[in-house]
Amino acid sequence: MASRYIANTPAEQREMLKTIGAASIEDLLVKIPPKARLSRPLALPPALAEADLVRHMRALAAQNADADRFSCFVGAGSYDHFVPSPINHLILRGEFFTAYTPYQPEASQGTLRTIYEYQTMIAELTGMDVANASIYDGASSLAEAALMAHAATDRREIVLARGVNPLYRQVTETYCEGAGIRLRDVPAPDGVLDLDAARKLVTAKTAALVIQTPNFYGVLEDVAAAAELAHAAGALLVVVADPVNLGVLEGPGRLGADIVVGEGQGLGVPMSFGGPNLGVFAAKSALVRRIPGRLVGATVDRDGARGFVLTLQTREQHIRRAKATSNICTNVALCALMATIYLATLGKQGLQRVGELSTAKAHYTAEQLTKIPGVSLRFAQPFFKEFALRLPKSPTTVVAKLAKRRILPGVPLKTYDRALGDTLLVAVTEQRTREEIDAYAGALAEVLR
Amino acid sequence: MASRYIANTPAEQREMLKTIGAASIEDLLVKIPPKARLSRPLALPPALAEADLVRHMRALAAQNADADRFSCFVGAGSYDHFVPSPINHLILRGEFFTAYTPYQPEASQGTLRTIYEYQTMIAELTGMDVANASIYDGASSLAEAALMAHAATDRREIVLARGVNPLYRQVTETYCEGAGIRLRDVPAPDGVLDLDAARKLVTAKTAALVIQTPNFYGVLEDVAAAAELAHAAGALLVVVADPVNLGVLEGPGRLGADIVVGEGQGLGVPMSFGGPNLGVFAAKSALVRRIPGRLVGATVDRDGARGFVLTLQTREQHIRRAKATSNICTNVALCALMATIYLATLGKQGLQRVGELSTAKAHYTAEQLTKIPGVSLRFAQPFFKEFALRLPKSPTTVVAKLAKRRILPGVPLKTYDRALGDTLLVAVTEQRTREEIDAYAGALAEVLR
Amino acid sequence: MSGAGAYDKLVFELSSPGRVGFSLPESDVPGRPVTELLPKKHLRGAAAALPEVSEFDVVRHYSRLSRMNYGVDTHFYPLGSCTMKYNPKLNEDMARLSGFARLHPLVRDEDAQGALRLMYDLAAMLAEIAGMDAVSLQPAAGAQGEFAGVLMIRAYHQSRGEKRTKVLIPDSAHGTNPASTAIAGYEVVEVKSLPNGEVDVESLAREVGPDVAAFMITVPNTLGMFEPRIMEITEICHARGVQVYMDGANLNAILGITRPGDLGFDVCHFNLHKTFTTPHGGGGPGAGPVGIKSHLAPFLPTPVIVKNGDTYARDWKRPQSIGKLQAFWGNFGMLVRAYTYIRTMGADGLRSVSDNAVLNANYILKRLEADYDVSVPGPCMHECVVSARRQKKQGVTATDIAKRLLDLGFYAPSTYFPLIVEEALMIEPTETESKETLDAFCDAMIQIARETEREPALIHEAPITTPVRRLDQTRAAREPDLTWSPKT
Amino acid sequence: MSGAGAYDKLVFELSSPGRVGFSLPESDVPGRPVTELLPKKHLRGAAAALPEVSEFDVVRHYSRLSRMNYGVDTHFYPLGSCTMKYNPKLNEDMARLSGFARLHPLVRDEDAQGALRLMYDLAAMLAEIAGMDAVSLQPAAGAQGEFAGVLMIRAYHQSRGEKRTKVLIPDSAHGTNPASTAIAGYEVVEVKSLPNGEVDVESLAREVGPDVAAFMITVPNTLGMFEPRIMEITEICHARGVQVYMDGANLNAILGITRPGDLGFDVCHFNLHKTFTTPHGGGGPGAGPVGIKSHLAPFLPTPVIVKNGDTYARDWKRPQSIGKLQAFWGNFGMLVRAYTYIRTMGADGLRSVSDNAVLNANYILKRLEADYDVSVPGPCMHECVVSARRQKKQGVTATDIAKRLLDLGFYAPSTYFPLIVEEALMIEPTETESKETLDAFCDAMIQIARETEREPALIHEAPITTPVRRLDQTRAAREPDLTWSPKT
Ligand SMILES: Cc1ncc(COP(=O)(O)O)c(C=O)c1O
Ligand SMILES: Cc1ncc(COP(=O)(O)O)c(C=O)c1O
Repeated sequence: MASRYIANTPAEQREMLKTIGAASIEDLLVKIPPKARLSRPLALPPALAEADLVRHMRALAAQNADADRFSCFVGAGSYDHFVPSPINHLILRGEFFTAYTPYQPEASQGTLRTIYEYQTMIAELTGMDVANASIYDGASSLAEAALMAHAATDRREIVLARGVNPLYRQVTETYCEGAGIRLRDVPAPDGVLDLDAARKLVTAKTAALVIQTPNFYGVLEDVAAAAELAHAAGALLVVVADPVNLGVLEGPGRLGADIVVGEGQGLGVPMSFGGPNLGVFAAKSALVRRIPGRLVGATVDRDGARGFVLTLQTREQHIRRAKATSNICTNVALCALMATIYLATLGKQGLQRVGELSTAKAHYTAEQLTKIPGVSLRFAQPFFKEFALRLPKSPTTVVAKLAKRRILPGVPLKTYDRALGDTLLVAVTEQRTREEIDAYAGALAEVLR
Repeated sequence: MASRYIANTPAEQREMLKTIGAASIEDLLVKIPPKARLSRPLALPPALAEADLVRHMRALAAQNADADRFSCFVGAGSYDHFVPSPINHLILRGEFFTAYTPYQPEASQGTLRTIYEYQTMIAELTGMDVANASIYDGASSLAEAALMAHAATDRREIVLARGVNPLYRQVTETYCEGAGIRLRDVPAPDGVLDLDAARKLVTAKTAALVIQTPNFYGVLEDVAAAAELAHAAGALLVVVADPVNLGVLEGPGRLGADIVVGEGQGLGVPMSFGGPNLGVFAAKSALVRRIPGRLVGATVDRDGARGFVLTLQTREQHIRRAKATSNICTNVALCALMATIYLATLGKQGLQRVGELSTAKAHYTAEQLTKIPGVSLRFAQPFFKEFALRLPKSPTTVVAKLAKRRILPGVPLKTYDRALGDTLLVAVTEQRTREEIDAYAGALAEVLR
Repeated sequence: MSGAGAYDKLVFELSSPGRVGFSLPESDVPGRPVTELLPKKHLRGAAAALPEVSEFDVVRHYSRLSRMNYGVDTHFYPLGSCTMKYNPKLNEDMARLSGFARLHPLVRDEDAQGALRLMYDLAAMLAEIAGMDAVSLQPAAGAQGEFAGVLMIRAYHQSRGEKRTKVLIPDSAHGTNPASTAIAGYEVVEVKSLPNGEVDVESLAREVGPDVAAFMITVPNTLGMFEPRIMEITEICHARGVQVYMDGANLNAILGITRPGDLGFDVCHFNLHKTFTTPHGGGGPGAGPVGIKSHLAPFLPTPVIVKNGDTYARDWKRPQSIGKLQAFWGNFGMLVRAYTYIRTMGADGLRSVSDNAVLNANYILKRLEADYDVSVPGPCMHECVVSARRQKKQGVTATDIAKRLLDLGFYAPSTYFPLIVEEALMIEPTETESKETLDAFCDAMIQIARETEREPALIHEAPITTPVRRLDQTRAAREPDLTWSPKT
Repeated sequence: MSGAGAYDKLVFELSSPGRVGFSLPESDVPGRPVTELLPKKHLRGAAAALPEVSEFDVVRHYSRLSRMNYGVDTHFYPLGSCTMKYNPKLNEDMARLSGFARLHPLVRDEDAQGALRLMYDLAAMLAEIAGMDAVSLQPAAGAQGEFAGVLMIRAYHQSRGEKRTKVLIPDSAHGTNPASTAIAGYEVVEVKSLPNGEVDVESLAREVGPDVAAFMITVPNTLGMFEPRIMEITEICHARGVQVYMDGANLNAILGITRPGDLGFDVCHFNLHKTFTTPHGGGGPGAGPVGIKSHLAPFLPTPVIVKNGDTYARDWKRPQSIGKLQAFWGNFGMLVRAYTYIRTMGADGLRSVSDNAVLNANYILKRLEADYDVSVPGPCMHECVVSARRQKKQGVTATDIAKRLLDLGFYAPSTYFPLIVEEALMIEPTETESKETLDAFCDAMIQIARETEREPALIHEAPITTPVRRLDQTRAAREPDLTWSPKT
């Protein structure tokens, strides 16, 4: 049976072979040594017809506890924020969807304009001068920031606050290994950066101090204080921030950050079991020629008309090769487009509302849950849309029990920090209704009884 | 709260009013007499935010026994045929989706070309010379055919075979009422047209004989015989045929039909609780100037380039008004586009396969079901993808019981014909798997035990 | 045009024997081939000459064809009488929920409670919006709504033993009004409008005699004007036993402001594809629900969706019904979209729709009045009609202006409708367009008025940026070429 | 361009204070405003200057912007090394099933069995396709796959107490190869290729010393040629304790024909956005799984998806792992698409992909060989590289040819890559394109070759049909304007 994804018919193949002057396709493969040839068909499951495959995929999908069927209070770096309907419709336009990186700018103005808009919006939200066209995800953005800080300062230590998402720390470690960069951790006994401890760790060897706000526990960090501390030691301040929160929270750039990175998934990108995500990367303009990844700039065409191009490409691997600022090539342009459309749709007022609603609901949830005997907030700190909850029973058991009621109550923190074996990290976005929150509180109370 | 579907802000409104020279929007409504004004807000349910509305709609949708969750063996004019994925993606392209009827052809060549393609495909399938751009649905197509036959022959009787879908008969009756056209029915005691009875009813008063093949009971009619009979009396032969079957079955035009109408929903249009559907309408070229609805024709532009336009518009209401061949204006262009893409995707081989698979599965189903004691085929006639089944228990009860097992076993025919109180009409498309069919047979056997 | 625009294929011209675009499973049931199952005489002699293309051929071909269209999503589309407003993407998502899109029409009421409830509630909301007592959602489009309405009027008169044979319709009416009425078996009498497009009430009063079944009128009328004496008109009609029908195509002007029912209308149809944001789709499908006053309820098309306690059902027992209009219950997919829209907007939102539709139309009217003849002085309602009478004298017609607009990046207004306005350009901006867009459009119109005097060639040559230039309509009609064949 | 193409807005330029495009519910919970819940110092001083536009503004703006792009769906896109094949629409439907798209990454294994099974099975299928022992799906793109692969090699040598500091990479390699290697902490040594693009095996044999950790090579190479002595090369390397890495960007050439693992490679990455039809999306996201031989398994990124009996789990207990590359498990949405594709094609289908990709490339090479210089005589594999050396002498560069192609309705081949071919035009047609399209493209290329001689102005002026003409790159780099501001 011919495949619907392959155009050539046997007759066309013959015709083409005739033009080429070959007797068969085999003849075209002569450069492959016979002993290198695979002598059997690939051992793959049989091809499925479209309808059968759809049935199979539906069955697989049905085995997952998705946020349509379950009440999702899980966060820790991926959030169930609302996605306005037009985003999906617009990104599916083939001209966006099936284009490559805009290397021929005249035939790629659509993509280039959206990236320029994206860069502008991210710079505005983060309070930075420039933003790049995207990095894979928040964690790899942080890793790139660490490498960039190292290159910019020629120092070999990165000091990380304990409030930085531990998964981000792991990725940063992976990336820093090769360059011989050492990571040092500042504890956060009270759920926020221990400034005194930080002051000791941030030295003349420190390339950057990294904090996250709201941090992994949902708690707001004092960015200005961290900036002062870092700058005093000649180090850069890298801030990890979720841009969806920046409708309400101050852009870290205005509080002294030199680099802001973060996970942009909340900006209209589906959670999709953790990827693709959207690595946000923004910096002060002094650092622009060290930025990893693509940048789009405005220019003019031959007739003086406004146009957009990829620019400052000498930073990049395809030109600078081993000396490039980063190895990134394919990024997550389409996720950046989703974020751009999201931010255009939500706009000035909407993004603020998302933040306000999430905060209000998170605080309401915390209130309801902490009414349950034995349940309390782990940290007495101001939090945003996420908070750490101390439970009187094993969080892992609680999660298992609530899953049966179609509630995903949060992330047990034991895996990330042994000291937090009794703690559950709970996230609440504007998507959760009071009904769901009350049901959660009710179910938790029962399960803990 | 401002609406996302309305552009003007209060400031813009003021600016515009200033230009207009009015103090308020109220000032623009002066021609409406005060006593005509509604003095209260409309009593409508409160507006819902996007996320809340989605939740509400999902809840409504979940209350329906759709063909994703239920095994659907229901037909009788709407069929669960497979819809290849690209159709939905392509029709959603805004340039197709949000365009009006192609009155400005230079800015509507996309739509015009697809209609021209559609006309060609439908003419080819039905074996006719021309096809129009669509009518609302199969039933209203038949009604239009009756009016057209009346106009073409100046005769006032339409003879309908009992095998014509009774719902189509009802619609035809509604349409014929005004013109004073009388409908006469030919019985089908054996599930097919009673040719002798037909011969008596088709007279010099008969504008057209109407048959359906496969008919309402799934049985194939002898089109050639009907054509001979009709033509002998100077009447037209109108054939109702489902175009999705015409990959396998002969185009009625080649067997003598003068007009072919039918429901094109099977060609890639979702069942959608019965609408929108796709009224197919094709005719011999002698009748072209009497055809209802829009026609697209090829022509050339000023530079001699090929182009397409709406043509022969003097048939239509916007020009001929009360004397138009039909009152139709808005038709179902987008469903015709779905059908066009469907037919292009399935192509010569694919449409044939759909017919072959449906027939094979229908016959297998009939075999399995009639193995159950007391269950038999109602008519001993060759059938295509649908068949009438005599049950030993009330079909209505059977349907209710099988619904509990997520099987929709067919349509009880009692409502349409009292004589068929024991009969269930079962349709089987290529979508039904052997597993589903066997489950149906098993469940039916149990329920009848 | 070369480059992206230079595409001149039909799908048949991409066909290559043996190429496939589909994927169907092998048969999983035992059995004989179709040639043995069915008598040969029923089988196709030769396989249908459908194209043989790959899935990608299909995707690229139709993607490219789409780019040869202007749509609301890409261009301002000020087509009067058509309410080319934004079609919310959310509506599409909702209509595609499998509980709606994959529901068979002939499942039992018990198995379609969600769908029936949606229909019941939508009918109730439309009734409230129009001030009518009941609404049938069955008509597939405005024209079928008209047909159904006129048939109900007819059945009503018949039920009272009255023989009325005529329906009065203003000369400014849309073509479907007389066409639908004629098909319903009535003689259509065209009523001459006053020069300002309004009904000549005095002359109407003379015409509504005992042989008149109904008076059918569009409100606001097709000049975009509210009929100031409308209540008087409906009263006069009623006094003579004449039913009054309102063509509701222009409902976008009056949501929450005034209601057909309150104006005295007995029947009124809705175009969900105009007022209620269901997409036009290049010509359809739409939906044309028809609302009526209670005296016409016995005649509603079957089935009627009813509510019994907490459950919803299709009621077929309506002995006086005019019957059915479509095989099933209406264009349900469109009903889902309209329902979604109304639930999005609520009462205040709908009122604001009309307020802004009226504001936008008046803004355009004002901005154009210096350069184009205005048939009736404003304020107008949701659309305005200007005339190219002045330009015509300089050799530039409404058609020419329309073509030039295409080059300037706009779709064209409706032209030559209503028939009573010479060189009519009927402009309906809708509430979803922004002031910037209206300004850009008015600038273009004014530019064309200037070009009429200074550079008429630009206009006569137009369009030049479209995939094809002006087309030979005469040839199309004289030598109809309605299907593709290999020789072409 | 005027008409449809004449659009020059950025979304900020559509903004109007107070206009909204969103719809969010009112809060349904009691509580204090955010200004009271949070200390003021954390709150924004001024609202972010995001655009204020309506939903329709958004839809029309981005619809219009999209029309300023060429994409595979609309244009032949023969970009070498990028495998711009058709991206099946079905993949998109599957990735959007809410069980996949709406699944949080941190649910328990028990709550993600379908997702984990899909990943496990996909990894197994990719391993079989490449002849590798295990595959990690975590890398987000090819470059990250390279990085992960090199890190595993590094960890492997370290685990054996070996200090190797260099990685050899041919000069024809893609830029990510040296870049990824450098970030992993290695010194990159560029290996000069033979004039025909092949590895100079003898010289390589001399270079692979005890300080070399790995040799990294693209197969087929970036000239589209299969490396005939590849097995010899991997043997030589292995004999010296050197790991061999295959850049699998060109896997589309060899599916079911030969397998990196069988050729002797220790590591190989996949670009699911090339070979396995996940869309390029204007630059990403993609997915770059990395396959390895078993000796490298201890070093795989965490977590590894494992199967225990009938259940699937994320295994974190990998003490020798190189760690994590992304916060979560990989670009799962892309994995769903690739899985859908592989299950659609099966073994025969994939083999046929490569057969036809190779056939198409050779057809183009043959048709162009008279008019363009061919760097290496055919047969080639899935792509071919021609040189505009000859045209350059007449003043027409590879860039010029690329621009002219845009005017003729085609996207351009990759230009100036590989670096070792002067005025390179790297053409990859893929198997999804039809002969008609290839012919049209070759005709255009030949036309340009003719124009070079007869009408070079046409080429130098190109493009003229695109939304903008040639852009000033120098100005963009000299005066970087990377964000919009109101004054611009
Ligand atoms: C005033 C008026 N009446 C009736 C109609 C007919 O409606 P439909 O096209 O939905 O049949 C139209 C449609 O353009 C119209 O503008
Ligand atoms: C040969 C080769 N290697 C590596 C890469 C990098 O892959 P990615 O863009 O997925 O990071 C590419 C991408 O273009 C390539 O062509």
